[in-house]
Amino acid sequence: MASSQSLLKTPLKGSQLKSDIHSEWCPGCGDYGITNSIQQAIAALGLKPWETFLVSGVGCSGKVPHYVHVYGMHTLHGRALAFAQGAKIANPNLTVIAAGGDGDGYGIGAGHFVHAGRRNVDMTYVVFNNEVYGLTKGQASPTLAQGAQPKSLALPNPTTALNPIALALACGYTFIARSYAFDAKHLKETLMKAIQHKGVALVDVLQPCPTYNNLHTKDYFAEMVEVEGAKVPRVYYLEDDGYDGRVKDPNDIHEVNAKQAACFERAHRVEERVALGVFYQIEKPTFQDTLKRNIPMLNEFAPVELPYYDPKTGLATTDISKAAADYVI
Amino acid sequence: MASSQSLLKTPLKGSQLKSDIHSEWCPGCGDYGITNSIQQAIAALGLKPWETFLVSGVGCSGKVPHYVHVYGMHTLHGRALAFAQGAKIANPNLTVIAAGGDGDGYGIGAGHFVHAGRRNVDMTYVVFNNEVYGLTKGQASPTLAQGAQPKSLALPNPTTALNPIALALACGYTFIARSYAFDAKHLKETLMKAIQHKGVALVDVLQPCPTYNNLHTKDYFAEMVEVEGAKVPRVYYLEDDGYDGRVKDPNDIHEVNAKQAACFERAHRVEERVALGVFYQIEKPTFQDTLKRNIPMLNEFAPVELPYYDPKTGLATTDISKAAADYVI
Amino acid sequence: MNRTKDLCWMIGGPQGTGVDSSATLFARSCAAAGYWIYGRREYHSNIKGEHSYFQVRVKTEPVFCHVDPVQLLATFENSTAELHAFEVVEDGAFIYDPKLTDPTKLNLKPGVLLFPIPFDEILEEIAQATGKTVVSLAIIKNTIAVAASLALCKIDISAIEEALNGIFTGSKAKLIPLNMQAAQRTYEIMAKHPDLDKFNYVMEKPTNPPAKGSRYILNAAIATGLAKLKAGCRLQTYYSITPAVDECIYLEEQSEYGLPVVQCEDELAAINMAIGAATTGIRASTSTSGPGFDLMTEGMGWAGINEVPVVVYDYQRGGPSTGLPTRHEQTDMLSAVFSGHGEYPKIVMCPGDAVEQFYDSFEAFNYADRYQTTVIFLSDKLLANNTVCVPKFDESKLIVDRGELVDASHVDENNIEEALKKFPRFEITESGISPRALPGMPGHIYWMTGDEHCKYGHITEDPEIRIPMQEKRMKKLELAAREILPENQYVIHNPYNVSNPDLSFISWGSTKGVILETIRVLKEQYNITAEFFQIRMLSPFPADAVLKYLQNAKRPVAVEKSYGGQITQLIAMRTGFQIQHEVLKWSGRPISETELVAASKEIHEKQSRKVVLTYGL
Amino acid sequence: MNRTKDLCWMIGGPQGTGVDSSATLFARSCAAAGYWIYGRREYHSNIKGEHSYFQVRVKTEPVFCHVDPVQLLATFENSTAELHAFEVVEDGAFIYDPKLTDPTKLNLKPGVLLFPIPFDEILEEIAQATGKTVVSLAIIKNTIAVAASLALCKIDISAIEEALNGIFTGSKAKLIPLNMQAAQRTYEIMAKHPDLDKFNYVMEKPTNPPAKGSRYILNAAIATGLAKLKAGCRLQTYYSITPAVDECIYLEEQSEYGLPVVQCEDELAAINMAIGAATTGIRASTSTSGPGFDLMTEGMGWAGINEVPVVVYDYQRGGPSTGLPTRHEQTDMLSAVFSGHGEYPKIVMCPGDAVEQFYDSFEAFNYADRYQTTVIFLSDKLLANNTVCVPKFDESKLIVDRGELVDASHVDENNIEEALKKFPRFEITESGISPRALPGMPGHIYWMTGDEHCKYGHITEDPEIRIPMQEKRMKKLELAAREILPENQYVIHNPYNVSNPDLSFISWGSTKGVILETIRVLKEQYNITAEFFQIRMLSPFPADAVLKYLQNAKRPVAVEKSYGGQITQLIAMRTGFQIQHEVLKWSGRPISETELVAASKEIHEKQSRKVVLTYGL
Ligand SMILES: Cc1ncc(C[n+]2csc(CCOP(=O)(O)OP(=O)(O)O)c2C)c(N)n1
Ligand SMILES: Cc1ncc(C[n+]2csc(CCOP(=O)(O)OP(=O)(O)O)c2C)c(N)n1
Ligand code: SF4
Ligand code: SF4
Ligand SMILES: [Mg+2]
Ligand SMILES: [Mg+2]
Repeated sequence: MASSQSLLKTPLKGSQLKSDIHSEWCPGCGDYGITNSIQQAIAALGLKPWETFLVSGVGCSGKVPHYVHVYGMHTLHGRALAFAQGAKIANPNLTVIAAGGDGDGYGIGAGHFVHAGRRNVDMTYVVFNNEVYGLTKGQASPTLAQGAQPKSLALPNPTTALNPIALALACGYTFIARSYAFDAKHLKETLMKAIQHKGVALVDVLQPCPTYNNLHTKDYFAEMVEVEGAKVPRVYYLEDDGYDGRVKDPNDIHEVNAKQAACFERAHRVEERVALGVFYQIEKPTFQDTLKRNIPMLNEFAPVELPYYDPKTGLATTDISKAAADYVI
Repeated sequence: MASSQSLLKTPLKGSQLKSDIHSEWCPGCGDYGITNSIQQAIAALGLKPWETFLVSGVGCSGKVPHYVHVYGMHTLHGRALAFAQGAKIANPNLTVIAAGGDGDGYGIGAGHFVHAGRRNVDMTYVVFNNEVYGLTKGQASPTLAQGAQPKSLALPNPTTALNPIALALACGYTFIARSYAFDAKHLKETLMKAIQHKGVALVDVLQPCPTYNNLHTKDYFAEMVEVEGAKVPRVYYLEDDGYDGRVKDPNDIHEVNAKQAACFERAHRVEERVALGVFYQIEKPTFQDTLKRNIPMLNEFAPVELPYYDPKTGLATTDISKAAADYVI
Repeated sequence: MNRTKDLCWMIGGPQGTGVDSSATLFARSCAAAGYWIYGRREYHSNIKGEHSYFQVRVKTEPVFCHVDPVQLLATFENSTAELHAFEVVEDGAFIYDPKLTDPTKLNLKPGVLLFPIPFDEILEEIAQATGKTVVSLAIIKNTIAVAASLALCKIDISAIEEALNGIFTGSKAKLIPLNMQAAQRTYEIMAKHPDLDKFNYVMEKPTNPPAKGSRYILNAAIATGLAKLKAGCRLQTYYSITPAVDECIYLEEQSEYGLPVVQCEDELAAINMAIGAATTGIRASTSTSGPGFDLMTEGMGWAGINEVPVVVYDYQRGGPSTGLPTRHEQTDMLSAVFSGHGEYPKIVMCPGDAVEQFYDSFEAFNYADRYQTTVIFLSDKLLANNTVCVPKFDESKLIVDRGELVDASHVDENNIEEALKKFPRFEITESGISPRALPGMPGHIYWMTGDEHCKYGHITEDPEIRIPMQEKRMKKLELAAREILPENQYVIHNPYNVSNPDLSFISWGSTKGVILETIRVLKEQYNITAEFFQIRMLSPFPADAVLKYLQNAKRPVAVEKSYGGQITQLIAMRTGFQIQHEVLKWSGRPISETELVAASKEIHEKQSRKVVLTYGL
Repeated sequence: MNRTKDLCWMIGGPQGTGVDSSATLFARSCAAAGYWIYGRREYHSNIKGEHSYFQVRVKTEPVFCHVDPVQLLATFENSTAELHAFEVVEDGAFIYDPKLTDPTKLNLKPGVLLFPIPFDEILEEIAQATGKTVVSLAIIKNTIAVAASLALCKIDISAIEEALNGIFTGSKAKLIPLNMQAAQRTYEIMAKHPDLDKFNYVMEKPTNPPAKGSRYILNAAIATGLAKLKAGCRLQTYYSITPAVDECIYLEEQSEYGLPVVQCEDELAAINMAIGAATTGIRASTSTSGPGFDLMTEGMGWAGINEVPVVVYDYQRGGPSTGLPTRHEQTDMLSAVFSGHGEYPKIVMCPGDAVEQFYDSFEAFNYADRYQTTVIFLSDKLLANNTVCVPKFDESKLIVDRGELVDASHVDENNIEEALKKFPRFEITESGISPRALPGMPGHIYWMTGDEHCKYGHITEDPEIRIPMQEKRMKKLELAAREILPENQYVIHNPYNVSNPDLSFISWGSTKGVILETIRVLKEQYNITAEFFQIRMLSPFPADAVLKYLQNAKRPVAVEKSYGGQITQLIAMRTGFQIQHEVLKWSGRPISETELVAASKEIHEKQSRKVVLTYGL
């Protein structure tokens, strides 16, 4: 989120950010919960809807911008991050939130996912993780476990599951969190943190797909499980466990290493329970910062602001003689 | 490497695996070293050249198949893994070795890189890591450090470097090693281990590019560095450090977690020195194994072997009546 | 009560409520009763809730397209009633749930017969009888709506039973009695309905009812799957996309055939994995739709320059971009014919219906092997989703042609010098075809590269090699044009054997059905004669035949599901002939017989330059 | 000693040994002496070691293409001597290192004058004088070869000094004395050479030497960079690829202009990042070549349906696939015009030279903004790599047109109801153009989607919206055809103002230079008259003008760097006119004046249907 950004004096209510068209998702779909939390988070932060840009890929989840009353862009399958980064680089005054499915982001979009981490553009990426390709009728998404066979699969899934948290960590994401579609409060707060984070923030949201994913349902997440003899809720919060993934001093290489190691361990922990929360956070130069270092003029003007013609005459005003100097004879 | 594969009774010499055309690389390029080691490793393992398939992407490094006297396929930029997996799935009797640049594999090929890990097709992937895009004249590759500016860059590199070892670990690679282009013995042995490994094996090879990368040169790697007051060679071997990344019991979740954590730590260790060796290795079902479980007929025939027509008459012999049964009225 | 040879039945409802199953049950029941059917499926890019509908046209003889007027509309909820009531013809019938729908509030024509069905009562009866809850039985409403329809059409209830037996096999067989109970009750209720005998569209008895088990009811996605199994396809890669995914899932389900179906991370992987597999000598294929096809163009070019056989399916849908992902259009054609930068020979096939798609798919692998290049197979949403009823395929003449494959069995592996020999894989030959060896063969080592190459496959930039190498590759298209049977390149349909007909339709792909039916109607009802030049291959393009045909035609009319009339453009490009009449439609809905008949009349009577069709929800 | 107005000089050597710098020095020296030059660069897809060469044509008047016969071949190693000796004309000259090259072993024509140069001696002298090692001075051999050439041509050594001053600026200026020393020594040696005055190709004095500082020497990659800066491009994305990368690196170097140049992970990111940026209102562009262009086709379709202005450069090179990555071809044309599945309006521009590429690039951003769609800019390797010498660009008439952009400054942010208002971004309008608001503007919230959409940008599958929405978009092409100045769509070049000329060339893109020069030679030397219809825009296509022109032309001749004659195909498609004469070349080397003159004569004299050119290493 741009630090320069001005906020609304009177924040809106989440309900004011519902768009006026009906949602097309199946009854009970986790996408409703996520959409609601996105609206809540934007409202709670006081973001101006017209300076907020929600950018999605293609899938059931890809429809999300249409249901939120901010500028919305429903892009191509797998390409949300590319579009979103372009928009943010061009106009850093916008709060850019990318969103989309797990197939979209971790499947066809994996290449962009990897490199968006390296770039650290200041924006948020919300992944709707339902373990299936919803809109194409339930094929395995990259987060489905090997051997798993939700009812929509003809054969057990032959490939191992991707671990989004571990992948994001390896790729340099500076904020990495997991939340759950129907934990409205946690999701809203996590999204707020992600949006406020300066840098690229991943929020992997566990999302029940009642239509195709009969393995990890709303009931599954609501279940009590036995841990060391005691019945505890399946879903728990990292912080309740005393876990703190936030790096305090980004220059302290020991702290960074330790926090990364802890994140890695948590990401891979094999347990009956499901941990929600911020796995890792660090403050590092954003792409905007490094761009400004390389191109000093960007300290004064964002690309969208840099003038290049006379508004009255239309005459192009850039003096290219310096750029042409080497070619003059 | 296919366990079914028959080997040469009299192994060849590496020099017999040189093709009869001249190499096009710059003098002093690390690619010569890697090519030589690939020839040595294939020869030493006794692989039959006509059952070995070297598959590359596009780049300086992408030319490597042309210099090795085995079946060779110089594919598209970023797509070597896709081609290679297809070839191996079709004909598991071939030893498939994919090879290519760091731009090729970790840049444009990042999506395939991620998913090849999940699939665990039995093959080897050798990445020529020179931190630049050689063939297009020295732009930053994904492994170049942030802020670094080799002589070919107009501006310092704005993005952070990808960590291939950590990335491979996050993606499920079952063999992960690093070697060095001019350490012929280590590289040859590492390649042999990788080829013998059952599953997808990454060998990230540090490769000097004397033409564009003036940061990490042959001299750089040959230098002595000071560690805790003592002068030691820059390059060292993990095993000399007592490190063993090989998982003995893949079902022992504690061992797996510990080995992964150790690998992760080593991958991220910030040091003056450069570690070579096997960072991680685990035996897991290959894609071939899971395919066979799902499609029993593949236990008898590889796809390339399964008959479907009468060689005399050409008549297609597959009885499709079972597949058509639901549609008959 | 009149009888008819031709009935259009429609059912609709929110997606996920069993509309498709209802239609299948209706269609198979009619087929069981000896009729022929054509089914048109319309749905949104949505999983549950949006409106979908299915039209089944029933005839006493084979039928290949839909019509607009609906004689019988069956509903079990209100939205379909509201949306489609206006389509029911004056003496048609309307089946509905009186609890949900008030027919007086609908845009129904005055004479439409009303058949209220007490859906809930029937469900409750069955619930009581079986001890199940009403809610769990909701899906049975479909069966009730179908049964009511069939009862009205005087089709014996045994047809439903036969259809259910065909649909619910294996563990699902236990659902049959429940459904039959519902059907039975519905038939009883309908029997008592006072208007039962007033319905004018009771089907005539089929004249020559086809033998049981002699036909298929399927769509082109399934037909393709069958063809790929038959042709010995040994790797199918895919990345899910509507409507191509149906074929892929079908193949995945046929796991006993030994065909690995690999779900890839994207279409780049799908095409290149297929090509990589094909280099080892197996037959490989991938199936996609427009957006995925765009992503495959680079890979296909590599297969082109490396002379690797690969068969790529593009199931066209409404474009551009994501467009209308579940709707019908024929607008990828020019982009397919010219796909990929640079020049390489590609074969582009375009079957006209599911039957052709079966035989052409089988041939596609032969062409790929014979001409060692990319074969693009253009199908579309209409073919993939609409069901036809056809005689079982004739498999007796399906001959595999693997092209010029080297036999290396003579090479002695133990003679290392011989075993290491290089092979001139890309030898310049007169025909353009170079014999092909495969990795794994001793004594035939070669290389491949996307760069221009010498005969061994090594990179070259030497003009003296480049010039003949490019020529050799491109010449394969000329060879293909000469060798491929003319009837596989184009077919002139002249069902009434008229000379110099009033109209000469020219088109390609899935318009075949509607054009053939239109020719019939024009002749039977308006005494307008027409012929149809069906283009079955877009590259190589049968230019000479097309030009000769058009030059002699009285009034050529291009028909296409597009805005731009792409076939008109391609014909002009290849022949210089500029067709002066076009029937176009870009609403995402297929062209109906009704529409094409009207458009044809208009062109015949008023010489209209361009008729734009728009009908259909 | 004769004098000439037209000299062809050539230098060659392994890549990485300074061939390009030599050529630049030679060219700039000639320019400093008041001549005009044209430079042709040939190199392998390789970094070091493979053979590269550079031809510089020098004239007393502006010159726009190369010729085949070489009058002066300068070498400093043996491979170039061996490869190119045969190209030197009978009374030409050959400069070489006698230590490395034995001229008697070469395929030199008998009369060629030999100029052995003691390269090593000169280097050693300089080494001694400066205290440097001979090895470190090896690169100076280039300067020696150039100086020898210039001395032979009787060009004053001051021209070299002036050129060096232009090349070695800033910290590199310290290299000048060293180079001048070498030049000086070489001039001295040459002065003593007995054959010095026998050379027949000493340049005539320039008639009207242009003012110093009044011209550029550059290629189209640089011209494009300048245009993008001028046009206010505010994001350039790229993924490195030859030859497009030159423009990108050039822009990266101009960091003081505030244009972010983002190196992306692949071309999918490059196109979609550019489009994403463009949605915010900035002008965005990306540059690539064939393989990358293939990968961008999906994204361009999204920009098309969402009416986002984006400018995409395809620098064509030898295809298909990786093909001949550093060689010249014009074969992406059809794939560009028809790129992307489905139908959307795209503008495809194709400048004929670097000057047009400057002005057209500037306009490309205007067209993108005005017609709110993808502009494809087809350039090629020839334009990007060959250098022209031209008057400085006239910047005084470069007017920015941002199209219909909404002004939201009146909206009161504090009136939340007003600020939250939706905006009908995709309103159906008569012209097809809908006013555009931008994210960030209060009171104008809208959506975008690759699906078909309603005026607010929400997904729709409703045919009643789809039909006019698709029509509205497609109609923008018609509007563009009407509004864009005819001279920006095509130019008829008739330099001698002849009526009914013997030959009517028709072509597009980088063949412009060679066609114009050929017209001159045909007239001057053979009294054959010719005209040239230059197509400058491929979509919308100036069909009426082309047809009218061709129908009235005596003998139309299509010229193209391709196997298939794509422009012939496109013209037939758009006009029905089938051109009967073609000059084609697919060797990866550009067409020379020599070749085109010969081909034209052949067509003129023998009515040849197709002349295939093959000259050039
Ligand atoms: C290039 C391309 N390939 C394939 C598709 C088809 N497609 C649409 S949605 C989708 C996957 C959806 O899965 P996911 O991203 O997990 O989203 P979900 O529907 O589960 O929310 C696919 C493959 C497409 N639109 N574009
Ligand atoms: C689709 C596509 N984009 C771009 C290119 C141009 N290209 C050729 S090689 C290369 C990068 C080479 O870098 P790397 O993979 O690291 O290999 P290296 O040359 O360093 O060995 C690129 C971008 C291409 N061939 N294809
Ligand atoms: S298919 Fe699954 S993800 Fe898609 S809308 Fe339905 S429940 Fe949600
Ligand atoms: S540019 Fe670098 S990587 Fe490429 S051949 Fe030369 S030294 Fe090797
Ligand atoms: Mg999903
Ligand atoms: Mg590299």
